[in-house]
Amino acid sequence: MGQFLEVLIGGLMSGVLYSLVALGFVLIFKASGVFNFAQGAMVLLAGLALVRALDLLVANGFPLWAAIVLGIGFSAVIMATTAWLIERFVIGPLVNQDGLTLFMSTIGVTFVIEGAAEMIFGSDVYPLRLFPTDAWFVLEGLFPGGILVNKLDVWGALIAGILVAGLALFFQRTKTGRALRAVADDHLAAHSVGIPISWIWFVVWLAAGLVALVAATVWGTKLGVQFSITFLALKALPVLIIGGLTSIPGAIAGGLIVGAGEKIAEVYLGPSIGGGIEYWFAYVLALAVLLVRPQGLFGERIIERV
Amino acid sequence: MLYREAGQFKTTYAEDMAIFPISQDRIALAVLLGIAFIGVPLLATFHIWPFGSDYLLWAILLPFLILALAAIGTNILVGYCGQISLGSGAFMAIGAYSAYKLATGVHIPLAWLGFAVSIPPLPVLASILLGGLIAAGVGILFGIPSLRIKGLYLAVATLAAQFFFDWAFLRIPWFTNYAPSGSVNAPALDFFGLIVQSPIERYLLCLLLLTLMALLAKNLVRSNLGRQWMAIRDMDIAAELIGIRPLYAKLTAFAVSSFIVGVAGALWAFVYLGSWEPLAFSIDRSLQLLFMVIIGGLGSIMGSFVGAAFILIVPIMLNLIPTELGVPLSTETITHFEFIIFGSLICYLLIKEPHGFARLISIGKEKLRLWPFPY
Amino acid sequence: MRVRDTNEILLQVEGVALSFGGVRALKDVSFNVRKGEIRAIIGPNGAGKTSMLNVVNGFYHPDRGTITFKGRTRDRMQPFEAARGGIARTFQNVALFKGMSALDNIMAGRTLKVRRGLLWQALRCGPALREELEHRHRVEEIIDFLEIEAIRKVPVGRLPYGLQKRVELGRALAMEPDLLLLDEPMAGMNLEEKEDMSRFIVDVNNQYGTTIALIEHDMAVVMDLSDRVAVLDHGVKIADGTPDEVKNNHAVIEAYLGVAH
Amino acid sequence: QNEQFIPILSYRTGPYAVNGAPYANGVIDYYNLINERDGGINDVKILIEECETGYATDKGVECYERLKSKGPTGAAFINPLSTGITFALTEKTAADKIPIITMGYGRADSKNGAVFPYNFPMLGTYWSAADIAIQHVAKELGGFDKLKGKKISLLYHDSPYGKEPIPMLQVLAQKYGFEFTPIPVTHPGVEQKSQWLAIRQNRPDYVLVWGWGVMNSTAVKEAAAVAYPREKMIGVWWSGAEPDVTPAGDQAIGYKSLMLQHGAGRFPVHADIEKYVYAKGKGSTEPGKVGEVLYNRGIVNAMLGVEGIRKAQEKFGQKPLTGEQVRWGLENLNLSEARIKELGFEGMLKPIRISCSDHEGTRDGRVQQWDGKSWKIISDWYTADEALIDPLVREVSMKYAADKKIQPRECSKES
Amino acid sequence: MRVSTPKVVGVATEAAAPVLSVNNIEVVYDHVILVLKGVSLEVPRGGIVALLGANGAGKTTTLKAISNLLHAERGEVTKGSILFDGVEVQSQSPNDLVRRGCIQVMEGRRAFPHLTVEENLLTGAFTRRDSRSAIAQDLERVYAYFPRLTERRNSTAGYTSGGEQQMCVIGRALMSRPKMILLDEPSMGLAPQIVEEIFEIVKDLNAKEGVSFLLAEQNTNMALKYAGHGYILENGRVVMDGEAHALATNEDVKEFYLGVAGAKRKSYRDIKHYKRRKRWLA
Ligand SMILES: Nc1ncnc2c1ncn2[C@@H]1O[C@H](COP(=O)(O)OP(=O)(O)OP(=O)(O)O)[C@@H](O)[C@H]1O
Ligand SMILES: Nc1ncnc2c1ncn2[C@@H]1O[C@H](COP(=O)(O)OP(=O)(O)OP(=O)(O)O)[C@@H](O)[C@H]1O
Ligand SMILES: [Mg+2]
Ligand SMILES: [Mg+2]
Repeated sequence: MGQFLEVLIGGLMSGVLYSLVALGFVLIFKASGVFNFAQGAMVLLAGLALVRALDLLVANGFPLWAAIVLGIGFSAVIMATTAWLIERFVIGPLVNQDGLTLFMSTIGVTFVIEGAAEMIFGSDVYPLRLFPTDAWFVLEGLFPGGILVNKLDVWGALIAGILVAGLALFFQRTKTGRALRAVADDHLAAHSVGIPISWIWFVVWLAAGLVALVAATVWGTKLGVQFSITFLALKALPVLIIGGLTSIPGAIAGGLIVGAGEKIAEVYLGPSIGGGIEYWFAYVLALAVLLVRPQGLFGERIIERV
Repeated sequence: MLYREAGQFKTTYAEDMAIFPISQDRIALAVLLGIAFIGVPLLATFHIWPFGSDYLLWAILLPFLILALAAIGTNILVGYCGQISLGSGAFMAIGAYSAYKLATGVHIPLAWLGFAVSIPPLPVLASILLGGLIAAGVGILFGIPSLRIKGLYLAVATLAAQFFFDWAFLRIPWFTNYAPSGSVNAPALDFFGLIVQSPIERYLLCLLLLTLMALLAKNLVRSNLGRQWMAIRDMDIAAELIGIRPLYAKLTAFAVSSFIVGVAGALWAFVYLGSWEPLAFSIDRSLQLLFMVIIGGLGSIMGSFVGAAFILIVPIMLNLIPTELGVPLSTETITHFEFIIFGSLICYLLIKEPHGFARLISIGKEKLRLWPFPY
Repeated sequence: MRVRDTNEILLQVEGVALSFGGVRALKDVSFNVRKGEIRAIIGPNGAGKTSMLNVVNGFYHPDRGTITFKGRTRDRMQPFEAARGGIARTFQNVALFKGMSALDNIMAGRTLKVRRGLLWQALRCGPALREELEHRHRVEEIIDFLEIEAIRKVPVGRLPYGLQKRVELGRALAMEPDLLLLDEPMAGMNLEEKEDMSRFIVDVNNQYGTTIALIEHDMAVVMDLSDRVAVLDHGVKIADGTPDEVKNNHAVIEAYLGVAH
Repeated sequence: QNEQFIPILSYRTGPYAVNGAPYANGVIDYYNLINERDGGINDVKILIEECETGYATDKGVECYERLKSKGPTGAAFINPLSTGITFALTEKTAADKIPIITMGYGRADSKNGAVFPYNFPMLGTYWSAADIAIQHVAKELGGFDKLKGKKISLLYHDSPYGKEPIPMLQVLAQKYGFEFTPIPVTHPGVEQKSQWLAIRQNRPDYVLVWGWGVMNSTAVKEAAAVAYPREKMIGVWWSGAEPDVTPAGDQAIGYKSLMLQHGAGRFPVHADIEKYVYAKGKGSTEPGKVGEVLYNRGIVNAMLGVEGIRKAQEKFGQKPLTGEQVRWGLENLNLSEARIKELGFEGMLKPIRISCSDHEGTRDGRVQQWDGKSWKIISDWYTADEALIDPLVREVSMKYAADKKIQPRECSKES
Repeated sequence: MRVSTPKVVGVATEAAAPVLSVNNIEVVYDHVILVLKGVSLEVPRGGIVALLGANGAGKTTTLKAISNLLHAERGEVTKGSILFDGVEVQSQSPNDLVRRGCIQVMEGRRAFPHLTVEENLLTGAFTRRDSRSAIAQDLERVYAYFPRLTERRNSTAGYTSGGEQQMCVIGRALMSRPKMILLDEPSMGLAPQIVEEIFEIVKDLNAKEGVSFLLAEQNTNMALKYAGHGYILENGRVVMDGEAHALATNEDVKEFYLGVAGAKRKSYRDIKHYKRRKRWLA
């Protein structure tokens, strides 16, 4: 029982950490219909920019808090520049193309970001420590050894929760949110009613970039900032489609389901069939969910009419 | 002037329906085939430039042929039938491992039934083709969700196949004949007593299979089944309302595609790598194939070739050029540049022509026709 | 020649109701189509005309009611089963296969008539080739009939709207249907093209004896072409009869026509 | 030209760059040292070219094809630093007659030179590593008999690399009666939470770590998070370098790993490298990183290759040699204590003697421990148990020979 | 027959500069397909101009060129210029144009399928900076024009009927309070009553608020009834233009576009097979 709870809680929490990455995907998809494969690379870029700036500032005698503020500012500027470049040179010219082409172009962008980020900021492992990484052992009275809860996971979950609430409000309640959804539906028609697509896309990519920055602070603390962070994109995908590509709360729900599901599967099912099953388990889970609801749990209905 | 159809009248529908109705195209193809089947082996045998070493054959042409085959398979599914798949790598793996099992003998101990299924080792060619068939079977299985799941959702769902088979071939020792490391070795390439060994022989083997399969694929996409696939791709509801059964159309696309991809996988393992592990068919391979298909042109067999060439060769060129020119850059920087340039190039191409090289070529042809007038 | 006056009923729709969530698109609609006639369905926007066609060819499944086609009653039919039974249709929003040429689009319409399987098609020789040529012949006849020879190799995405509608009609004809459902075939056409289209519809009806059900908002066309007209409003059939009867029906004038035409 | 060409397959980008780069730096610096200090190997200059593989097998094969016939005599030998590429190249190198040196990695069965004439898994295979690790565990527990009933888990990178030790550990588990659990971690290894939760429940007495790249530091961090004592973790020699522990900060204190004979630190050869290479501005990394674990492994690896060529020159003459000739040199390599001292590697290595039937050369190792700032050697030399390993090597390699229809050489008849 | 030089348009309003003038534009799709071969036209301030022509004549293309939407469809204006309200359209982004008061109703019922009908209408007001209440007021006005939309205001637009979608996109354009509306086939798929309603709206807005219209329309009858001026496009060229009632009484136009050759309208059932396409170009 104790172990089950522990695995469950650990799974839920780490699932939410994936939601942080998935959120960036959702933002961009919701606003432009672009399935942004580069989100993982953007987390890497944001993380590298942040950690390198921090190192430099601390080495130059800035107090830690000032370094953090400046570092985050610097990395936000980098993400803004990236957003602008992407809109200007890649996604902008591809307006009104079909989803697959746009998807492929973001893989192109992934290459560019990976190459550029490592070239500019280096390809080592850079430790980042913004959040505590040790653990609490709760309910020790009830279970022998208590139940382990990682502080970092709790932080991550908190941040993800706040982000989701904010973004969901933004999308549902504001005029810009409505315009974003219109753009995702039909680029050309959005043009024709006067929605400034370039500006909107810049804003969304920037938002996705900032979400990537937030994800980078958490994941950077967890793994150290390094190339492997880009693999998070692949872990975030099942989270994303379980929740539904267009749903911000769905990203969290998907994270919870994937996290809990795969951890429980790995711990209880894994040993009997060889272990290491969590990678595909998340995807099979996603497949199963899609078979029941082809648009994910919270996604917009796929419109089929003649 | 050079590219005119004027004067080439077609008097029967059969003529009109030939693969290359225009004679200039036919000549170009004949020249190409001549070079591929006769020119290259000749040059390579006598080590004439650019075949001074095996490099061109081994490291460029061989993988190009095999990946072009895989790209054709992928194109059938993605380009013709519109079912985006990120699992092509897995189907290559299925082809490779099935062929491996068949070529080394299959033994399935059904202990609880009290007997075992045993198949003696099959000849290599039979193993490769049967490997393709098994891939086709699995393809059908994984195609079933496509009846409900569409578009990018399907793309992500196909990753389930990718990761599942990555895992299965790594973790289930039966597939690797209990090799301790999980890495397996291809059997000797024995074709009816002829042992294919040298790069030239390997090249010819792949070329032959590729030409054959490309022809069959081209025939399929030109006939009714191909039209069914394209109809499903362009508008599945309307397709259904004119009598196309989505079940049949989609599953045949999955089957044919997986078959070709599976054969390509078996060739990749047997002929190119010789010894491999599941990582050779990872998600990167799937993405690479998808790239080839999209850059080459969705729904174009010829585009698959061009796409394969582009995706395979450009990174190598980008990597080679600085060293050849003697630019004093560290390999690290070169690789980063390679990434940046390759990524930019992909974006640039997609912007220039979202429908890939195939469309560029057809626009080029149209321009040639109108030449010297711009439109 | 036309077999218009037989009283044989080809399609019988009986008490069909259809709703989507709160929206009741069809409420207990019954009507029939006689063999060989041109049957028009008219009504204001959102009356449920398209939904009616969708029910007939199995794209929507009615909540209640039955559909009897050629004497067989079905309640849950898949669209391709309808197609196999001999129902073809065109769409309100052109639903062509955008990436394919006009010729391929029409050839696709012959899917149900293709006999040779995958392997033969891959080899494309002997009987498979012969069969393909045969279909090509039939399709060329249709192309000829619709006067679209010049555009057969053009990808349909590039065609202007009116020609797309014509190709769509060609695709439906290629199925050699018994019942042809046309959803606003003349929307977005100018007079000349409407005349062409009318001629095709009348000719199909005359030459092949194809039964036609037609939705159209141009009253002149409807009144001239159809044998009988059914009028829907808010999912209810409010009138049914010959063009003249309908034209003078008060409910119809009220709901749809406005001033009498 | 009087030049001997040596290709370098490296990875300085991608998920494993952190570990690939220092290694390649060591290799390059040592070749430069030979050129700068000695003017080459007996005046035959070393010509190198680097090719980036990104740890990907197909890129590795492409690199190999590109470089194998460069230089006046083609590649002297190849060293891919990737088990996957090693597997893919094994057959090709044998056909091309180019030795493949896989120092401390690669396929364990290739130790048998009779079947694998061109493979040289020098200094230690994973089977040796597994045995040494268990020996150390036994020593900490106070004797082999104490192993009985203990629980030992293997946390491994789910790839041929990580799976290599499993058969050996199974043999050992049977022999000593401990309970052995393999726990796979999927590439690249950033997600290990469930594995560590399982470990927390199961409480194994020791956890062996067979990781690479980010997997190592993640393992250490997760261990800290579930409060598993780092002292009870023993990494293989690829899980015991600086990048594996520094990201974990203080959480890594106490973590142990095997050493491929050498560890971190500076030895006489480093002084030469500083003097002849770095002083001239030709160094390939920051001087501060000279002497790190993987850097040192790079120079050891380069040294073995160079000595192999030197040995071959004794027989074939002081000129550029072909891969086949170098193979002979490698197979007859015999580095005595004195020679090692002469080369400036005293204290890093034990004597090495390669032969036709034993391409491994030695099977010695030590254990080191991270104290938060540097690696400290905490054990004596262990030698892996040949009696245990050799039957397994023979069995597996003979199966390979049968599969590939290879006629094993008769080692007794080799000169 | 061919009226080639587009003189100053003869509408009796002030001689002020036209709100829109298109000068000899040429449009190429996909780098090779030449669609417009020199089209010139003018819309006077506060005028209603009809653009007539067969399928594929290039009406839609002309309108898209004006609102600068061609780019996204891989088309470009290779020659000529377009001036809206004194500014060169080519240098403006589509949303700038909307902000300046020129909005297009695209053909093909391009409503945003996942948004509700009401949300669709509200996106039309995106460029507006005035108060919420003004927007709400306009919303009510649109609902008053199209009562059918009121019933369906909370339905997902993708699931509404063809005609409802058409009303939705027209209403959406009205929401931006434009100076000029480019209407592409507004009457397509609408019931006769609604068609009349649309043209009444056009007249109303034109008279009361001085909105200018450029109408690409197949319903020639209606279009010429409400327009002040008309252009006839064939095969990418303007083949005829003139005042609406002059066009309506022209014998050729009467026969080919209005179907009233001679005295009586011919029944659609009795059409015989004859060809007469491209008669002005022969
Ligand atoms: N799949 C669906 N989901 C929800 N509502 C639907 C769906 N299909 C149709 N409706 C609704 O049913 C009603 C009837 O629609 P239908 O398309 O049949 O109208 P119609 O008579 O064809 O109108 P039009 O002349 O405008 O095309 C409409 O109000 C429409 O919004
Ligand atoms: N995206 C495109 N690519 C290629 N050709 C195109 C494209 N769009 C339109 N065309 C071609 O341009 C010509 C003019 O088309 P346009 O849509 O402007 O005609 P239209 O007058 O609006 O016709 P309709 O009354 O059918 O709407 C047509 O011949 C069409 O084939
Ligand atoms: Mg309708
Ligand atoms: Mg138009």
